[in-house]
Amino acid sequence: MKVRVHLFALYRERLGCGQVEVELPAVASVEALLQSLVETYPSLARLVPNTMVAVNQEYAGRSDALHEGDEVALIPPVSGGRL
Amino acid sequence: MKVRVHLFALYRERLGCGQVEVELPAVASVEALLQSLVETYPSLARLVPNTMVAVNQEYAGRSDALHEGDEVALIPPVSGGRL
Amino acid sequence: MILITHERLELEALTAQARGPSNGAVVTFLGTTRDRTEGRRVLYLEYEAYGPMVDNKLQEILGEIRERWGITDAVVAHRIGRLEVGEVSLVVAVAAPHRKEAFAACTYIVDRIKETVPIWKKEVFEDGHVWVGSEEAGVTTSDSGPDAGSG
Amino acid sequence: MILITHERLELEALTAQARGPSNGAVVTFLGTTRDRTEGRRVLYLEYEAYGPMVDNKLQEILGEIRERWGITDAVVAHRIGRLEVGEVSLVVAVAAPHRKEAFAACTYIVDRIKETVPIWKKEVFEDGHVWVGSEEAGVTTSDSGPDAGSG
Repeated sequence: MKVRVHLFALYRERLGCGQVEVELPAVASVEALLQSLVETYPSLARLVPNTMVAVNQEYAGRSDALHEGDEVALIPPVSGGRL
Repeated sequence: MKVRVHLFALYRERLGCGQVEVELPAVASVEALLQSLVETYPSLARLVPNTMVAVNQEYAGRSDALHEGDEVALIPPVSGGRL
Repeated sequence: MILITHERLELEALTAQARGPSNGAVVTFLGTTRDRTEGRRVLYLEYEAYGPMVDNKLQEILGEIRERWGITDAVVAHRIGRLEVGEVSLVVAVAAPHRKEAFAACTYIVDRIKETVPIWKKEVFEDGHVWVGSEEAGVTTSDSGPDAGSG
Repeated sequence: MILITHERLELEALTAQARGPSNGAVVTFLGTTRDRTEGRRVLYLEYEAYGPMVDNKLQEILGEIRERWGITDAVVAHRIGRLEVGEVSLVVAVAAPHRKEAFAACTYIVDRIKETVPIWKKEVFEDGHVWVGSEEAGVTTSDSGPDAGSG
């Protein structure tokens, strides 16, 4: 299946692009998507552990299943610690 | 001695006047001043228990001594309870 | 900065006084005059201040937030005289590098104003008026004796 | 009301949207862009938002304050795109009958925005830039890998 991945901020700059389409097996989790992205774009490897993922505009867990046509977004950390 | 007493809000309306001069014994406390005011203006009697008094623009206790030329102010309660 | 004025309080201009390039957060409080008190319709309001003491007390309060939070960028403006319903009677603006201190100091200033600053509000109704302590009190702190009515 | 815009945020107008005749208190928060981060001079800033999700999350947050405090008079406005140093990136305005709820709800909204709303800030220096999460963070949450520099 195909999912569309939106990229923002640092991620957008790293990949030079605001969204990419990723081809995944018919049954795949958020985690599987992230692994596939890191294979294609090794510069994401260090960032991914701190990344939140939104699926259809809701925060999702790593083990959540993805479905054909899902809108996925990689969310770099939103807020720093020092407030 | 003489002290000048400033009146605000409800007190000003009750006495019809923003300030009064009060003649007191040479040694007199805030409490003595209040008693003297209530004698002259009985309509203050019910209000005085909840009144704050400022002497020379600082809040004062009932037993504080007054001095010739002091600027006294009767401070109706500033704030209601329901916030 | 402290301002006691008969003029309309301009939020944007007052807040600009508190802002600075090293501050990331500005918290403001506006006290506004409400149209009803315990179901009675308010026609208009009048604020009266013990001017010199108001200045002293506000300076004290600004000294306290300097001491507690190191905050020097704060503005307190209170309007006095006649106000129409819905107008702004009080503006407090506090700027700080981070929001936590800005919220804490602004809350603190407003609390202290209500406690110690000698300003009174008269709410005028169709059939009389009451004096209350602060623009938020909503509670009649005056008694309702026979000579307290219709001003 | 929710507003995500490239235009300058007008505090007075936005606050007016939140005010109403039965509200005695309005608390606002302004996030402003600072001139330095950890001693480095900031030249300008750029904010980027995941638009549709920002809207959803802000609606959720306004639902939460309605639930918790019964407050319906609230405005959140976030500016995106390029901002100069000192400009306002975020305005939150909350009106309530009394000040306690207004302060609590405004603090709550700002906290929740920082936690959950996908908006990022780029601070541009003379010799590079960093992406940080929020206008107050001040901490570089990006790493500083070789391809992260000079945008």
